[in-house]
Amino acid sequence: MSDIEAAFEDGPAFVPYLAAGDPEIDASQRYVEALAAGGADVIELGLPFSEPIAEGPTIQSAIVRSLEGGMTVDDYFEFVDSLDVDVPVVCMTYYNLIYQYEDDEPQGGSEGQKGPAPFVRKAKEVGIDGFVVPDLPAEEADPLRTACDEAGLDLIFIVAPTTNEERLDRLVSLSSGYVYVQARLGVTGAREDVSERTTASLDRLAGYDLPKAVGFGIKSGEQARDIVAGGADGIIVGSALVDVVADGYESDEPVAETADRLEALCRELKQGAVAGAQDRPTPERT
Amino acid sequence: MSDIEAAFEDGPAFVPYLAAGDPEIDASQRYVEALAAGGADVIELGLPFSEPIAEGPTIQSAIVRSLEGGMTVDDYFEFVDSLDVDVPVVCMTYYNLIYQYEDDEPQGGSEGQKGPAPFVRKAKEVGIDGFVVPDLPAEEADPLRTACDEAGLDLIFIVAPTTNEERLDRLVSLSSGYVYVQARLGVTGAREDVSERTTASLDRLAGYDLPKAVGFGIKSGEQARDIVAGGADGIIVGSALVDVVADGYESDEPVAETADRLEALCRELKQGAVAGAQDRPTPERT
Amino acid sequence: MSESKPDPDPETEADAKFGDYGGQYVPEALMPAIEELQDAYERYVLDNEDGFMDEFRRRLRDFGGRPTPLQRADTLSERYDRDVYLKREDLLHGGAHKLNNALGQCLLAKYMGKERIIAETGAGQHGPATAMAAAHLGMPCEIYMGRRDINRQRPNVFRMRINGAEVNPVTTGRGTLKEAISETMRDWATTVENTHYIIGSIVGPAPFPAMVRDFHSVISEETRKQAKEQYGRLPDSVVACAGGGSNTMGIFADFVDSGPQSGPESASGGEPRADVGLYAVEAGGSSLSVDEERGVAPNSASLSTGSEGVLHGARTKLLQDSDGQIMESHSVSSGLDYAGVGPELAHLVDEERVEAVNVDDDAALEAFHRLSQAEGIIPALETAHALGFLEETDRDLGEFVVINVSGRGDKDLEAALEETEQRDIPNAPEMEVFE
Amino acid sequence: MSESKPDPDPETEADAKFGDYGGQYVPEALMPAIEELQDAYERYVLDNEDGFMDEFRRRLRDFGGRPTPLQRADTLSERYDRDVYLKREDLLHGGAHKLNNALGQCLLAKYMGKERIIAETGAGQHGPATAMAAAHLGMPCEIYMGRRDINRQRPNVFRMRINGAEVNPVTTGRGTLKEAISETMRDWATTVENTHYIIGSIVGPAPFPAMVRDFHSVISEETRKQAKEQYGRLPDSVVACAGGGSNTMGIFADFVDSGPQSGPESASGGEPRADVGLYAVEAGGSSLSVDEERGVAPNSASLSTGSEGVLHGARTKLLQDSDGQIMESHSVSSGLDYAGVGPELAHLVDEERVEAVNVDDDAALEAFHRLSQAEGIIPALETAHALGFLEETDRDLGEFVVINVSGRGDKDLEAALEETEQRDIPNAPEMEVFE
Ligand SMILES: Cc1ncc(COP(=O)(O)O)c(C=O)c1O
Ligand SMILES: Cc1ncc(COP(=O)(O)O)c(C=O)c1O
Repeated sequence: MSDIEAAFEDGPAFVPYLAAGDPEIDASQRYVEALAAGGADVIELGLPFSEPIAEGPTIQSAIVRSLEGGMTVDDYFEFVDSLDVDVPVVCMTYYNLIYQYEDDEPQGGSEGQKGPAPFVRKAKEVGIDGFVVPDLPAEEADPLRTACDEAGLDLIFIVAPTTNEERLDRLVSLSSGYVYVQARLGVTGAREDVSERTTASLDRLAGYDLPKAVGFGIKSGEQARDIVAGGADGIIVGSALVDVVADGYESDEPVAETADRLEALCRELKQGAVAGAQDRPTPERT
Repeated sequence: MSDIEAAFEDGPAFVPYLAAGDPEIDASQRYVEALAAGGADVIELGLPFSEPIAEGPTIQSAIVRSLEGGMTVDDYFEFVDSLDVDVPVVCMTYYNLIYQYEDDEPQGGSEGQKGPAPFVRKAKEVGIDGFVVPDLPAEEADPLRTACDEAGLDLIFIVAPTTNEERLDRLVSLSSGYVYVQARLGVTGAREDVSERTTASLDRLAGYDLPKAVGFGIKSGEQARDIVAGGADGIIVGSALVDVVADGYESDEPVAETADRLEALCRELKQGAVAGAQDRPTPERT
Repeated sequence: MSESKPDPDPETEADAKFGDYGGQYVPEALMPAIEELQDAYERYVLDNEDGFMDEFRRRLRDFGGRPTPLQRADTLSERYDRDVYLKREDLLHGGAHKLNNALGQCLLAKYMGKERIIAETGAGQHGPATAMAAAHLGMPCEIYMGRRDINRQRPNVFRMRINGAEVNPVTTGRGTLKEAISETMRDWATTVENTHYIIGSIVGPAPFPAMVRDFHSVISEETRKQAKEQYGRLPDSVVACAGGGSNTMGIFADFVDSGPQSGPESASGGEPRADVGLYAVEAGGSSLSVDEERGVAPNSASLSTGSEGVLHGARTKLLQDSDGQIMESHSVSSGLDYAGVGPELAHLVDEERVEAVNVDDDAALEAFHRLSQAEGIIPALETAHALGFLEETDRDLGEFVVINVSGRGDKDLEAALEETEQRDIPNAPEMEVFE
Repeated sequence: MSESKPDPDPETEADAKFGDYGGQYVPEALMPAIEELQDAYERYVLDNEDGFMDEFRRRLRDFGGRPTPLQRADTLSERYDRDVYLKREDLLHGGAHKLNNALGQCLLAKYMGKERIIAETGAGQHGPATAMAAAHLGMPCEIYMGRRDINRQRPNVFRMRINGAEVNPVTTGRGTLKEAISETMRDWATTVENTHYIIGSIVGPAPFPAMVRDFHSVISEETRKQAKEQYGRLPDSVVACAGGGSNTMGIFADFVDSGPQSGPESASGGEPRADVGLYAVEAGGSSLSVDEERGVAPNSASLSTGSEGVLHGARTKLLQDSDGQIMESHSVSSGLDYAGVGPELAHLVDEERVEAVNVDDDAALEAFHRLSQAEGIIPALETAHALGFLEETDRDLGEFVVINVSGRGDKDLEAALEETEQRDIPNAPEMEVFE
């Protein structure tokens, strides 16, 4: 069992997301550490890509801030390397950055100088545990899956409300660490309501062993509670947290205060998740 | 022999043109009388039409001034009626005004209520002696020619440099009073030079009996002299005189002064014509 | 009035007059050129000398994009509960039927050995079409355009200049079409020996009206053939807007003598009319009444409200005051904004072979938006009048109606939206998208 | 790198990959829609189920105005001392080849039971073409367009709104095409169940590149036929501009496998090439070099200067920095201003079946004016690149060259003149006519 999967063992996992380098490296490091302090069980850390087609406006803006601050792939790896957190880190990015990656110091044979293999090796080196790549469907995932297997890292796939049974089977079997259950159609972004489709998706996934983390649109402890009560093994929260960073940035709030607010929101979300687990009619894992 | 043709009997005729009502009725009357005082043998008096396709910018502007002053066809007839000049008056206008004319007081049978016949009758009544209608070629002239014949008035046709022998024959035979020899291609307007085509046209017309008056572009006594020396029986001057009116109008010159300048220019032109007749190698008429 | 002359010899003077209309009211200086043109028209156009018409037709096809489709308009057909077909002249190169004539005359000028082309343009499409045709045939070209129109119609001026034509601003008078025509005539009067003046509609002295009609009659030739192929018979009604009337006579030409229909019945089973109904839709402007005092007609409906007179070289129906002074016309569509109309149309209306109808500014704008939304075709504002007639009329147009889509509306976008904004056009889109 | 997979089953996955290019790099939420589209593409487009292709071709003819002419350009032919022919896609309804695809996809969406159309547009012609096609077929339509492009491209926005489409301003980023694509993908990710996203070029995830090519391949089908009819054989070279590459593959499609020419020799007696030469002309912009620091490429020459990567759903050639971040591209022609290119073109260039060349901003502007003046056709600035290649190249293009005139320049007048003014374009007309 990987460290990521293990993070789901002791009760529902809280999986927060931030874009690395938003709004700049130092503050961002402080914010990521606040996630851990706030109770994160796994951290999804965005490696910014210039065309984030699966993101809503909130995360897109975070990515723009980070890129405008000068974030590069090398910076990202350095950033992760220097993080002081002891929960597993998942790198969330788009495929082209993985595909283009070239190792400065080639290792081993002539293969693997460019693309998924050196990217995964480098990621492992700096302490990354797994990957979510929203524009990489099962159909195109073989090279990255292979590289992850070789390095012993997880590759997490997203299951959408539109995913049919056949694809679902394939996706879950390709996934390791957890399955990312997309709560609703659309892109990332905080919303008020919990979609019925979340429950439907969780039901469809009930027969599979891998932990199911639900994301897309969660912003409050109450939502977290409902979703976990509905059967999720974890919740993924991105835009609601990025909103806190954006707020702080726009109002020139001291970094420490923004970090405090982030930590507080994390606590609320985590508590919601924990409460949700207690609400469950028949808890299937504890 | 009509009064118009007779005006060419005693040496070269000077035929000035002004647009009636330019810039308004009273001044215009004064100006027309100045033409007579300056030595006009025949006066061409424009009845303004809204689409003067054969006029250059100078005369077009005169027409616009007159029309904007409110000139109507009835006003024109009144204007001519009240003129105090004792030379023949030629009405220069476009065919639509003739074609549309309706007599207020129908005379005679059911025909002739509208169009050339009543127009010519009315013109005769107010003392007009003939017509020049630049947009009425020989092909379309039958009705007006007939009406003129009935009323005993002249209809003057224009011979252009492009007119071929066959047309020339026909035009001269349809003309009465004089033949209007267009000195050059183009539209009315004062110019510096005398076209070679003037001489060519006069040569072509040498065999015909009717007086030949040359117009289009004459502005100075010297030009007048050259043209008459070249064989013309008269000169027609429009734009150069209209320029004087326009000048006076634009500089707010007192009407009397403008009239004086007009009269002076007329004298110069007339003298030029007379001098030209003396220069002739073999005068054919005296 | 009894001016009628015996009909001219049809062998030598093809269509110089249409009943009492038409003729040649131009300065003598131009008459030789007109005679020369008449001769060239007869030889090249009527008799296809030197294969002129073959070359013309080939260029219309390869350069112009002919034939244009005859398209069933599904949504309009449903709306009006009849089969409405659109003759797509908007797809011709340049975006309007105007090229048929511009190309024809430009080629004729070349056959005649002329070295230079001139033309007038208002706000409409004739200038750009002439500039294109002249560039295509390598002829130097100058276009007269009123100063005011130049400033209002930047894209059309751009197009002409980009095609290499000179654009001569006309500063006299109000600086619009009327003044531009006069100025072009002046140029022609000066340069007639080496220059051909391409008149933009079926107006002007003979042989222009007949010749321009003949260049445009390819529209009706195609429509006739397409109607038979696609519908099994001739249309019951043909509808076209009429400014000067070139697109109008272009699509009417081969239907004027249609006679009782024979041949197989239509696929859809409708009873064909005895005779193809021909509707010329004029611009009703804001009102059909006139302001005699100011010399202004707030419409361009010379067939419906005008009277006989002589303008720009021909006897025809005009908007004029009781003296015979030409009125200022008006229409939301600049291409219809003309105080006269082609003499042949005037004659056919008198003969009751063509019915003159009109559609006002508002109804035209509504029709502009209707076709755009219902069929995905943005029509010229001129064309919108023909389309408005379909909506407004209580005439029975029969089962099978053809509308001549004389041009596309790209040239009219700004004007249409501006005019739309000033009125209450129920189907107009909101334009709040701009900041 | 060893990512090659066995070729997908050609029966079920038509052209999902082109060599290593192509594929389907999209969020899982869209994959079912893409599978559904793949299925519809195979059934309706490839197998003509329910007569889909017949209806498509009929509508292209009646509504679109196909076939478009293949016209000999006399003046250019003389200039380049070879027979230069123009494939006149500028005459298609809307003024560019774009309608072929917009109409095809819109009709396909209708056959698939979709209720709503969305599309992105830059400054180019895809938005208006989609709005037209959607209005024609009665489908509600929303177009995403960057705020900056909206303010720069008023006429195109007018056209879309007048055709009844919603125009959704995209305010993120620089407010241009890139952001509009992302925003349209977001809409689609939310509404995928009832909505079809009409991609505007041969880019995006499979089956888009193959499907868009198939809708445009009518261009090359006609060209092939017309070349044989008019010239007696296939062309020696075919030249097209390439942004995404839809007009490019549209005219290349049926020539890719042309093989050695058979059949009678040409009328003009030229020796035909063994194989039809295919030239994809990219926008060279102001320079082929890139500014890695600022992430800006002052060109759009992804085939000539880009490298392999993944963008907007497909693996293809891109303008990217060494990390893989997409560069800002540039071209005087907005329709070529894109950092990627169709995967099939990338493959054909690697295979050396297509030659990738480029023409810079200045040469394109010069070519824009040249065609306008020499032939009376104002080309789109995109097309001007293809024409500029004729002037610039020292390749031997052979006796018989076809240029794809992908669109007309009416949309580009203001831009072309503005850009012309800022440079030293020797053949540009003076614009002193305005006051
Ligand atoms: C598209 C279009 N239709 C119609 C007209 C009116 O001209 P005509 O009545 O000669 O067809 C014009 C004139 O510019 C035009 O551009
Ligand atoms: C006229 C024209 N040509 C070419 C293009 C480039 O697109 P593609 O490369 O897909 O043909 C465009 C895009 O807007 C266009 O409008």
